Amino acid sequence: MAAPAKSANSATVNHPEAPTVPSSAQNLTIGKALNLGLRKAMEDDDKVLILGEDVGKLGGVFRITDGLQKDFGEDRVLDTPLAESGIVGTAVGLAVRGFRPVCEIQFEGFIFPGFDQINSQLAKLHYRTQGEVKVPVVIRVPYGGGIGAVEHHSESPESLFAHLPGLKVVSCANPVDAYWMIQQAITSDDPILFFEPKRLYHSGALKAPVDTAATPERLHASRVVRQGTAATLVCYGPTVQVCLDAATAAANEGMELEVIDLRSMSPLDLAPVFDSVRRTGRLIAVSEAPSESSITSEIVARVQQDCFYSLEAPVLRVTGFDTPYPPAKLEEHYLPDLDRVLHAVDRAMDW
Amino acid sequence: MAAPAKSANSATVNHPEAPTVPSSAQNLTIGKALNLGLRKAMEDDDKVLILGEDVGKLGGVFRITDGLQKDFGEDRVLDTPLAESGIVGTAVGLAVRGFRPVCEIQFEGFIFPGFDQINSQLAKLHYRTQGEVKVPVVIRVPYGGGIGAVEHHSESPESLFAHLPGLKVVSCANPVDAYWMIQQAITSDDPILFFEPKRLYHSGALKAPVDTAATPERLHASRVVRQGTAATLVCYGPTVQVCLDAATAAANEGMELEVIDLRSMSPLDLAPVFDSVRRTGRLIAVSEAPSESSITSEIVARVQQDCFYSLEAPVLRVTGFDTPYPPAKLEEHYLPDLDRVLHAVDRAMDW
Amino acid sequence: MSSPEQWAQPDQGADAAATAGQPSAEQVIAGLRATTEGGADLIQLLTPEGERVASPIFDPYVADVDNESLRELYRDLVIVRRADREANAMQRQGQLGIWVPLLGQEAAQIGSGRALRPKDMAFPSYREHGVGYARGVDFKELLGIFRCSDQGQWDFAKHRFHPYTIVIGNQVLNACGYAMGQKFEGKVGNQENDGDNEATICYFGDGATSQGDVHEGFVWAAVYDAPLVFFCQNNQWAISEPTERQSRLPLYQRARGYGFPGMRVDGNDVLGCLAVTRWALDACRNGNGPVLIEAFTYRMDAHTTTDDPTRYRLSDELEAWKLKDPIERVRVHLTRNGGADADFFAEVDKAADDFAAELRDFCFNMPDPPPERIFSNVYAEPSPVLDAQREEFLSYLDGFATAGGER
Amino acid sequence: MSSPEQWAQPDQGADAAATAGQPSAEQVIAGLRATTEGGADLIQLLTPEGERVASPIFDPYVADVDNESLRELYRDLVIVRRADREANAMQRQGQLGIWVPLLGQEAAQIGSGRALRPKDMAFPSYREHGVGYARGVDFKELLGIFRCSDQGQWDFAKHRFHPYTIVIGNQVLNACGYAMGQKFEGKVGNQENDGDNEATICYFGDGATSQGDVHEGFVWAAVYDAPLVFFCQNNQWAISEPTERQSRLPLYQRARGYGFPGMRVDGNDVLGCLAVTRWALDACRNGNGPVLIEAFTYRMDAHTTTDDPTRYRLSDELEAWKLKDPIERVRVHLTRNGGADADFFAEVDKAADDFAAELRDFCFNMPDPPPERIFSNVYAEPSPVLDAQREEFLSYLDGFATAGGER
Ligand SMILES: Cc1ncc(C[n+]2csc(CCOP(=O)(O)OP(=O)(O)O)c2C)c(N)n1
Ligand SMILES: Cc1ncc(C[n+]2csc(CCOP(=O)(O)OP(=O)(O)O)c2C)c(N)n1
Ligand SMILES: [Mg+2]
Ligand SMILES: [Mg+2]
Repeated sequence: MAAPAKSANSATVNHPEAPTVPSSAQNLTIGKALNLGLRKAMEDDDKVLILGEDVGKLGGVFRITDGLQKDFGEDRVLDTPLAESGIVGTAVGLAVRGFRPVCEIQFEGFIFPGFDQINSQLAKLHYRTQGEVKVPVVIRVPYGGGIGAVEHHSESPESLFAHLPGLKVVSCANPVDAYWMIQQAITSDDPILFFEPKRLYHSGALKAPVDTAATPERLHASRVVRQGTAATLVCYGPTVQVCLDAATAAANEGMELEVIDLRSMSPLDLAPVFDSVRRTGRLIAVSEAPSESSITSEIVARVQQDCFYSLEAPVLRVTGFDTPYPPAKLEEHYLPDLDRVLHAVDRAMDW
Repeated sequence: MAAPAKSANSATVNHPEAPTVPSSAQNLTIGKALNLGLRKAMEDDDKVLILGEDVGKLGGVFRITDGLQKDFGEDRVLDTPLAESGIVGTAVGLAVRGFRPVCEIQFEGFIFPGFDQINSQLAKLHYRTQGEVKVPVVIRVPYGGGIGAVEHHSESPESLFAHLPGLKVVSCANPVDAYWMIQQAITSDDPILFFEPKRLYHSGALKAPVDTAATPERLHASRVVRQGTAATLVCYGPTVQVCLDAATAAANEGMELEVIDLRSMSPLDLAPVFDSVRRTGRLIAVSEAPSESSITSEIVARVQQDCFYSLEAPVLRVTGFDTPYPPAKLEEHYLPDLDRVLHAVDRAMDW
Repeated sequence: MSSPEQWAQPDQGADAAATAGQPSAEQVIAGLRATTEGGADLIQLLTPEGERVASPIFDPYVADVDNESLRELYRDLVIVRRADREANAMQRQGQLGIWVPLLGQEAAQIGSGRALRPKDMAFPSYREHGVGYARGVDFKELLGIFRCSDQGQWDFAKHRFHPYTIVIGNQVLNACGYAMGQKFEGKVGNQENDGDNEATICYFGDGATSQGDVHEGFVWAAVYDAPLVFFCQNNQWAISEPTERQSRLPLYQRARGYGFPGMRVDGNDVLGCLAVTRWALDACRNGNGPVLIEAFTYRMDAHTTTDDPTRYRLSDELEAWKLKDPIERVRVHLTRNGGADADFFAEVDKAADDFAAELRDFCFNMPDPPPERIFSNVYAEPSPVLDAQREEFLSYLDGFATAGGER
Repeated sequence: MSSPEQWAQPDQGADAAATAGQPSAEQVIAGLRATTEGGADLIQLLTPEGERVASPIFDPYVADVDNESLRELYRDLVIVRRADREANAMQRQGQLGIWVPLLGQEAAQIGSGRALRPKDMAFPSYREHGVGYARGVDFKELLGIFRCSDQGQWDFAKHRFHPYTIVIGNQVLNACGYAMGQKFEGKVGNQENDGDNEATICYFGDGATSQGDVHEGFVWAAVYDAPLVFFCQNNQWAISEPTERQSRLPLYQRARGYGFPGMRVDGNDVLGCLAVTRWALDACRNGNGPVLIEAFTYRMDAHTTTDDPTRYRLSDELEAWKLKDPIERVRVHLTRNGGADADFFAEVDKAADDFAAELRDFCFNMPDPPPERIFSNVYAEPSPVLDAQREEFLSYLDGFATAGGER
């Protein structure tokens, strides 16, 4: 099933059956769903604060916090000094005081000045104090590539945080999850790194009805987003759509791929993946991040152990290369796409 | 072969046959070998500088730089302000100017304020400039536990750096490697994170003759440190000794374990591991670091792919738990020891 | 004598370079690096000889300190020192993994700690055992950290005394966030009801001033008018590095560049520290924060029990500072003014001995934590992955027990 | 008028709070937050109206600037602006992924850039196209970054112009290390041979002053007497945030706390920027570094081409700043003094148009980098793991080619 010619593009988006839309549902992009989710969280609990660079009048460079400062005031939506350690470090202190700070990091490449506070305080304070001190801080991080940007604006550093005990790491891949997961992250008493697939923020193709009266999925649960039998694709954030596209293409050639959206990268909810692999015997893990010592490595390590006798081929990975993110003119090569995913499926099938 | 009672201790150190010691050889601890290696590097190239907290008169809190400021002066051994971003950031600038800075981070837990400079400049400047700018910086990091210390003094964060493209990551586990690897790291044109197993610094049991006239092993090569047939243990830094001890204990019960010291954690030199696994069919990866999204995950991911048909059991891991490093009174449980390694071997044998 | 007004137009650290358009390299080095002399700006209410110095500005802040209060301060100082020495000794005896002595810094810690009201919050570094004591934390509760059996176990909310922070500078931003929270909650600047006002104090060392986090704390606190007192104990050394490795100027002058008050107080003068800290906390509670206080003091012992100061400093220096001992001057003052007699001093010594004995007894009997503690409270909400790890490890351990192994 | 001497005893940003022991909250806010007015301390040699103001201190530093030199500075300003506008337009036309305009900051960049000697080193942020031009970098070489086809491709060592740095503040520490290196190599303070001396200049914005790295750069440079000029272009905005989100005080006063000179110059005055930067570089080469210069200027365009300033600032502000345009005042001055005639101005405009046309032509024909470039120069020495990845990917790509796919 090797695709000798690259597919023209990813327009063949696979949408799950549109549910009957109840009156409480709105048709939203991921960006707008996040905005509404944040608004809802702020309405529900006046201890919820937003901190970040340009989150006020500007509404953030991606407009995810649009209108919030206007409605909730400057004491709840803070345009902070330009210092990420300051953003995380003061958020920790605010949390100790009883607030629920939601930090925005402008682009994932700028989270690193805050890494020390994340590692040394945010992740460990609860453990250090044996649960006496809670730090319910959410750090929102727009991440991933494909937006034609300059350096530091397209990376996928989530694996670093998955390696740090004490943190939880999640990512949403559609508007419904965006709306609910951000609220669940805010109400969670754990510090959560919330990775947002930035190139999908304003994707009209992904617009979906969000039923604000529905009961959401658990935050740290993975989900089968397409059922299949031949092989399993596991992915999260921006690569979910890539995998769904690949599955559609494969289906056109008569091969049904199962696609699992991890949603939570730490802790991993791999039970559905194990189930799936026991049926399909083949797994491909797909992520934009470099593969070395990463979340995809971890998935492989756990699947080969739990599904040792089920695997008919080694678990393969389709990821960003182990290089810095290249100049964006080259990102189409760097980023996993439908063709590379299908190529890996072929390799797994032929093993 | 399950060990029902915990072995008394690790005193049964397995030493490779002592070679005939040439006249240029001195019997050294790891700490002293590093000190001599640094001295040699500074003598060989007057562009080599040492930067760090307390590295001057005090000789570093572990005395690894003992005597160097006295002999090379304050312009070559710098007691810096207390700021790790400053240490790494100025080292990058010094390297641009043509120096070869060797930074000392006092304890691995304090590398995080320097994480941004490591990620954003140190790791990427060479790539960014397509090789025009070289940044031959070495960052020495005492790491690992078992020294009965307070928080932030016993961690193993090396996986974070293995995940960052552009950096190389190595660790020495004996005096001979200590002496040579530090010099090789300094002469390398790449930025290198040099992890030093701090609890072994002054271990008399590990003292070994260092032949300063010998030809050293390549820096980024792993090495079989004990041959065996039943299963393979792969390890680095402080766990090498643990694995050698385990192999000795197993040998006493008639089971020969192969032990491979990775030496380089990025890039990984897995060819000897693949070879070994093809013979033994079983692999245990041992590290003090938490397992999630780590170097051991990566080892598993690559071995299960390259040795898919050779593995008779899944690759297992014996690592620190996915928790923050606990209070040191509990570290004997947290750290991989001989018993946990042998337990994993048993599981692999029984799979 | 300095005054709070001065922060607005502070003097130069040294006059040498002050008028030089282009100071020579020697001038720069000699003139600007007056980091280690107390200097003319040092605020002092009680001299090393035990003389009370009048201060129109700060006297009102210690007007309530009569002989009885002074005796209590003296008692605090002695007990804290005694406890510190006992802990140091217990480390030598293998009962503690490490100890971080406060010897010499008692006045800075008791003076500032006693300036706090119950509602105020304190963020320590790792050496503030005296502040913890002043906050009502049982000294015993501090030992677990150094015995490596826990990482701080007092009731943080009740005592308003945050966990110790070991990574240099981190706590400054955490404290700043907390203080911002006090302000957001309207606990600042209530003119009618001062009892409703709150402030935060944050402790750090001279070495810490170089860290980016401390700077960011200064920036944030200034921008948000946070009710935060930055309390820098300049004990002259960051392990083996003297203050001139961190700064050209006296550290209290750092505040100049941010636009808030910076003051240097004799850190060995408990009365001065009390007064200046009260002044600063008041400013914060009134909405005029932040304030930087540099308490000029000296680390009379090693950095920690694993440190060897003979490698980097001469014993002369210590001898000179012994003459400025923070306890001796209070004793002399009390004696000279008839504020206390020999019985009192004997009683305090006895109380300190009892305190130490109790500490010792406690320490020798501290239990080790159970293995499952490794897995506790990593998260506030469950992580099935970690739960599985715990179960697996505990049943592995059980294997030894069942098999009658040595555990 | 300010003078270099003043750094030693700088004025307060505002007098309101200067004498208040306990300023009220209003005073704090109103009085200390004079961050956005040029103020009395602004150094200016050429007014917005084109008047030359005498300065006993700085005049000697521009004594060589006759009408001819002034015409060259004018030419630089016009060409750089024209190139900036052209690049901005090309972004709109899809030729560049993004553009970071320097509009309004030409004088700060040309004035400081032309103050450098060939041996001096410059560390830019990401907006210093004018400085790059002054360092002899071909403007075309800057485009690849914004076209996203490379990450900076000029000859860094030859031009002594470091790669752009996007992570705010990082370059300040890198520059500091470089300057320390100059000092360690003996390139500072050579009294007999000034030609052997070197200095480094580092550019950053008003927003950057909040970052820990910038503080650490200040600390290190002060402690090591590094020959480093910190050149802060205060263009009033960090994207949507005004300077008062970063500081209570004017930014040049930050230097006070570290013990080195801080000066505010009119960043729209090319002569002032030239003079002050020369003064500062001289101080550094003589061994009296570091120095902080705040160039008070204005970002006349959006932060980048993806920004929408109408969301956060009023057009009035821009109109007011247009009256202080950095180019217009030079034109008026030259005209009024007979330093240039209409032909000259026409010729410069023509040259600028040609420059822009050439740029345009170049940009439209820039090739895309080849896929293997992804894997190039990750390391200086080989990584077999990465080599294998490259081989695998390239043969995968070859598969498409062989199969006659669309690539
Ligand atoms: C970020 C960081 N770097 C290094 C250390 C190691 N360290 C512990 S204490 C210390 C010196 C601190 O000096 P200072 O701030 O003056 O405080 P003091 O110990 O004198 O009270 C150092 C370097 C650390 N704890 N954190
Ligand atoms: C560490 C970091 N955080 C955030 C950003 C995103 N960002 C890019 S420019 C900018 C504002 C910079 O303002 P300023 O320092 O005043 O420089 P200017 O752009 O005005 O020249 C921000 C927040 C970044 N590049 N780096
Ligand atoms: Mg100190
Ligand atoms: Mg700006």
